[in-house]
Amino acid sequence: MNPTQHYNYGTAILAAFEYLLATYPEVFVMGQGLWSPWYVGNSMTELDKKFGKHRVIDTPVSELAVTGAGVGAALAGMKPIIVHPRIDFMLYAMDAVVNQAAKWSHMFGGQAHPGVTIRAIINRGGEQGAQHSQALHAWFAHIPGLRVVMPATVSDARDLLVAAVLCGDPVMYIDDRWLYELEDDLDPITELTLATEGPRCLASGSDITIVGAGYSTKLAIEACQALGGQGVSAEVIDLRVLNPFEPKAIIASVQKTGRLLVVDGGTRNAGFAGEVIASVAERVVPSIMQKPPSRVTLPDAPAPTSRVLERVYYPTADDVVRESLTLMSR
Amino acid sequence: MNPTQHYNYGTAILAAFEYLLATYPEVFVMGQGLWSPWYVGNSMTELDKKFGKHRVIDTPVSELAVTGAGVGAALAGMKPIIVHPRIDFMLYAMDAVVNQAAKWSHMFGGQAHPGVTIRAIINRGGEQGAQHSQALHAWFAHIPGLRVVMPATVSDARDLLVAAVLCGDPVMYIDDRWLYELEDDLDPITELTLATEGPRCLASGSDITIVGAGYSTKLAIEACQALGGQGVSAEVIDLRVLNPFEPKAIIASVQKTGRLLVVDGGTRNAGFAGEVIASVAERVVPSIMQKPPSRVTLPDAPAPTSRVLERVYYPTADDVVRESLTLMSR
Amino acid sequence: MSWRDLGDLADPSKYHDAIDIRGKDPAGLISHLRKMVLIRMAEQHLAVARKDGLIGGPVHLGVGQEAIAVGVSESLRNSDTVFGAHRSHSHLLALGSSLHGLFAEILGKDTGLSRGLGGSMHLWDGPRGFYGSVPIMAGTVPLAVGAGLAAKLKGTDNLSVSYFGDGAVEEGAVHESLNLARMLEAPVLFVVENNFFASHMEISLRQPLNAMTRFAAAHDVPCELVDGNDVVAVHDAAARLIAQVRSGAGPRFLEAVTFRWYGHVDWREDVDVGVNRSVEHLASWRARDPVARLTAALTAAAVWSASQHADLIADTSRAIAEAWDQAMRDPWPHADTLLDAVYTQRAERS
Amino acid sequence: MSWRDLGDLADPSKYHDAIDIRGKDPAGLISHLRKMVLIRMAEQHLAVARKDGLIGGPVHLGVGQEAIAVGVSESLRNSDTVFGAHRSHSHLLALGSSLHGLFAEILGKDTGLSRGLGGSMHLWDGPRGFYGSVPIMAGTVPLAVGAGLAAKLKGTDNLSVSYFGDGAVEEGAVHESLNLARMLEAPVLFVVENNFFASHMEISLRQPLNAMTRFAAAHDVPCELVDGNDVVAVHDAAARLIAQVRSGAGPRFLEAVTFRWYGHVDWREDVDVGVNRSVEHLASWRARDPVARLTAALTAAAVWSASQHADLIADTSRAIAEAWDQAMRDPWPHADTLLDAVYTQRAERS
Ligand SMILES: Cc1ncc(C[n+]2csc(CCOP(=O)(O)OP(=O)(O)O)c2C)c(N)n1
Ligand SMILES: Cc1ncc(C[n+]2csc(CCOP(=O)(O)OP(=O)(O)O)c2C)c(N)n1
Ligand SMILES: [Mg+2]
Ligand SMILES: [Mg+2]
Repeated sequence: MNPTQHYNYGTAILAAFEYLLATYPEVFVMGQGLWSPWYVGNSMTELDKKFGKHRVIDTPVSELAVTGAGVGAALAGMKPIIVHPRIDFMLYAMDAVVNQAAKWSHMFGGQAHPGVTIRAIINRGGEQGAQHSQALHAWFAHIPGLRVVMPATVSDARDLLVAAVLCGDPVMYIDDRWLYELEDDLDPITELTLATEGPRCLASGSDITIVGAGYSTKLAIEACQALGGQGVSAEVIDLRVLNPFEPKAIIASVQKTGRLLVVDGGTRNAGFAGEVIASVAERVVPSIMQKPPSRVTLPDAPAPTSRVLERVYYPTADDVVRESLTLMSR
Repeated sequence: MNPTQHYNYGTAILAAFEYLLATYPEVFVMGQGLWSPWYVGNSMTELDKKFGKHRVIDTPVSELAVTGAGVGAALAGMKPIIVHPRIDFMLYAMDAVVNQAAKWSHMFGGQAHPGVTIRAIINRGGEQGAQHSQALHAWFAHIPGLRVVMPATVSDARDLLVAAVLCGDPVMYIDDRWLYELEDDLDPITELTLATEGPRCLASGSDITIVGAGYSTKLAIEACQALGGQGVSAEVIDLRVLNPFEPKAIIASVQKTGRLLVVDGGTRNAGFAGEVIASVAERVVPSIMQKPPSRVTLPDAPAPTSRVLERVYYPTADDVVRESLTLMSR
Repeated sequence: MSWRDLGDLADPSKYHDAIDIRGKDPAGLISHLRKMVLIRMAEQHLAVARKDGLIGGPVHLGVGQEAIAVGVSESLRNSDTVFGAHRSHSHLLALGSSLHGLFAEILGKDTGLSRGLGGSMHLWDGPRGFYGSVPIMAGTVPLAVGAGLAAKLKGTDNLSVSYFGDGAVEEGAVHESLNLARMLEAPVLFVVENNFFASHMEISLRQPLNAMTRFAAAHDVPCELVDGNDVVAVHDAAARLIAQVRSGAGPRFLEAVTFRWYGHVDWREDVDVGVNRSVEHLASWRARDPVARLTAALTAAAVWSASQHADLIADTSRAIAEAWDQAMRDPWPHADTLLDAVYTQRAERS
Repeated sequence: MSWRDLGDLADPSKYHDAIDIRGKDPAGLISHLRKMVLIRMAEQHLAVARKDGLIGGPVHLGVGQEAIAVGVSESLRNSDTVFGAHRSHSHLLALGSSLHGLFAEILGKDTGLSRGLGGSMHLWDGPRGFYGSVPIMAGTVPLAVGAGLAAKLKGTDNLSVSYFGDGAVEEGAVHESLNLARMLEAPVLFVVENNFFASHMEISLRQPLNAMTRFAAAHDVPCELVDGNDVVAVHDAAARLIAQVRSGAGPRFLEAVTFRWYGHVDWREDVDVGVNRSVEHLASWRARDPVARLTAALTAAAVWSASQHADLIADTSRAIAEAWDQAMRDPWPHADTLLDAVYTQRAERS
């Protein structure tokens, strides 16, 4: 029988790294901060000491070459994990991800697959400002050939990283520093098949469907609890996998509730919340909707620094509750 | 009185360049192919000879530095136009566009504005394959601070370029090689204020609203004509400005027709077609929709080369007609 | 010195003595000293304020590197365009920018240089030629090339200054920018502050050789290599290079060798980060103190006295206290700035 | 030769004579010749087929540059990992890849090396160590570094080859890759084919100096510079460098000076593009013909006769005709490949 173990989101990621490095000799990790991981919280502590600096590689500040090297190492049979301590730094690495990794299998007729996992961290707040606060998951979800996962729970933080590294395709694994303190007890690792994972219902309800991903799912769950106290039964669906995107579970839920609210930590225009609303709208009979669908997102502005503006900028669980109640009102 | 003049889409762009270079000493153009513009069709012919190689600058193959230089030159008071003969090449230039140009005004409290126009060309087909076929307008539309325009008509090809260069903000001007043969007679240039431009109705109808941008608008218009022959009255709305996005005109149209079809030359997931559907769905009473909204987009796959696969890959006016008729069926 | 190697400039046991000020105008040197002391004490104040939790965001302090910005800025004009990065307090203050404006910005106040939208890592003072600093490494290097090109296209003899670090050169952007500036003959002075570290990574973990002049040589951009903790050496080299740039000779490159006393970010010393940052190593770098070495030279030349120095310290701390207290009292930005600053004209939203 | 300047290698009036084959095994040289002739005639065939409209996509031809890939590949194994770019027919064929597979791919057939999804600019032959070529400039350079790192981590003595051009070095990716490979001590041979052009732009319009060895020197990667139209010189330099790389010495860099006879893309000669591409200039480069210079040497050494050469031409054109006709008859890809090739496992869609 399997004894469960206690983790938080950060140590669950660490457990995934340890499992992968211990189990698969083809796995190695490369990125900034790996020999002094202050950026990445408790999620990579001591990995270099445990598995050696040859398999846990800190690098020059060259996001493009390092990411591309991950792609090439994967083509040569390794299972690399490239780490970007901030997703913002990846703007330099887009060619390696979009023109190379995502298209490689297709360009060569499905004969070669760069199974590289790119871990990018959403690291916002703390008055760090516009270049150190972005969440670009909608971008990556728009790129065919690139699998995109956003763990919202402690178990997914661990198990989706393992699944990503083992799936054989290039994967963006996007975690969020604001989730690192989440806690849970987990069973030992079982290897999931990423291609068959998708959105999952985390709380079932009958009045309204609230969809989130990553930290937005945490907001959705908190809102769901608050709404319960006000007699509103909310169903929470965690997206988990944004590309390829399978909206079945969300559609089924909305068919039941007739109300859809999407919470997203990205900016609004052409963001992923819009995709969720569109994917539902085009597949349900309009008349079943009690109210038009709605979204709670960042405003269409870069991130500010001043704490007073950060407070206005980032959506909270209260915002989700407020918008949910609007959708509930007749 | 204003004598009209005959242009095609390509020469209309050329006319905008000539007007800007002749009228504004702060305007200069920099990018690849400008001293032998085989990439850019007839849209920049002889500019270097007319205005000098110091104002029409061909460059080393350094998309990132060249784009960033455009941002810096704008901050220093110029009105630069940076030219990327293929939008695909811009994957190297994303930091200059997204982390610098788009955020600059905001990061410094609105005190400095990099009024740089980045002309990127969608250049598909001809068996060029996955890295030479992309349309990334949904990406740019997701970035606050970046204005995004996609001319679909001969007049917009000219006038939106002029408006972009004069607006004072960073603008992505995305034109499409598949439109260069469009012809029209135009009045002399009048300078538009980009901030007040937005989606425009190109053909009014009562049965279905078809929305497009750039080349997709051309497909929508062709479909509209074909549908007319089959007794279906389609209204065509050309997006023109994707960011900041103002959906009012589309909503008004859908409120009239009760049917929405969005045509987009990008891939489907997290693409701009989804944004249009979401923006309408969240603002109209669901029951007014005769049918769920729908989209015609690229499949979620990179572009192939083989002509037989290109034929399957790219949406045609027939596809738009077919999907429209589906929406018309009871 | 070879273009491949820093030689004994990389040896912290060297260059501890008073700098050579023979033939220099004492008044100029004393104004250098005042600026360097202001920058140092301002950053030391920020270190304490950050430690005490008064500052909400990260501060990247350049204590130990003051001589570089001060030495370079002496030859600049308000019509030049200067770009920095995450560690740019000195670049800004050396241009004579407002201490209060800097403090208010770091505190996120409406009166800050960036109106509370930037903090320590996003500084701007256009009127003084400080065109912006941002934390994305090498992010402003191509911008500086473009601003230089603009100066050239306008027919002025203004120039652009691009400050970056020994870590930033690992970004392709720097190499593209060197070649582009060279081919455009853009008036740009590239200033690399080589402090041997990029966050926790000492240079030997990131690059095979320690001299940044390698890249200037490869791109055929004339360069000079100086002791960055000798304000006279920096000033003289910068003055020479800037004169060449203004004359239309194209870009130039200055490598200034230095060391930061604080750790990568905030007030800690980071003496724990592995290679070449032991307590002893840091101590010997502290002995190559740009302020102390200038002060010693001025004192030896009998143009500066202990009491004058005491007054300078006292005046400076008073100025810092006043600017800080004012900034602390200043109002917060209004929520509207969040959307108003996105475009030149606020976008209409439905 | 200086690391800054190509010297008379850049002067097309030089190096027209038979190459020096003293002490070389005739059999080896003759196999070089066969490969070079095959590559040249295959590409000349493609030029005509493209002109005649039989080929739907662009073809970037390397006629005149055959000696480089042939000279390098001699020292490679199927277990090495070779990466190319838009002009990679020679890189592929020099590894002994299938002419029919190449032709079928260029014609967009299901039997093509990339199953009709790649065309001329996206070639792949994993079993022969050709790991991929793509048209985004410098796009595969970081990938080659990673594949080299993989070989090292697996404890093999395989290596990675990264072919790129004198234009690609203007992309920051190349500079980042040189430093990264050097710091990882990754087994990579960087091969730059310096043909003085990036599409319509001659090198003097893009870079201040014409030698790519500048960048190897700056990044402390040992390099050699050779006449790229002398297959023996290329072979010997590549063999030396590859031996060093296999021995675990880290990356090496080879600059091969050459010229392309056709224009940037397709069959035209582009003698109209301004700098250094006049009819005369092209003619003198054609006189530095790698095939003719090897043939002359072999003939002079009496190990190769006119009739043998005639047979070689005849056999080669027969082989080309057969491969082409077969490719023309081959089936088109099935529409399903469009979605099936996106992921290892096709995604379920509702
Ligand atoms: C593109 C990018 N990658 C990584 C970082 C994280 N980071 C911030 S500063 C820094 C080190 C900078 O070193 P250097 O350029 O030498 O400047 P210094 O800190 O020494 O002044 C790093 C890695 C960043 N800000 N931007
Ligand atoms: C990122 C990118 N920018 C621009 C281009 C357009 N382009 C294709 S090949 C080429 C020139 C390449 O020159 P070089 O690297 O010397 O290779 P060569 O053509 O001489 O073999 C250019 C500019 C491209 N394919 N990719
Ligand atoms: Mg440094
Ligand atoms: Mg070339």
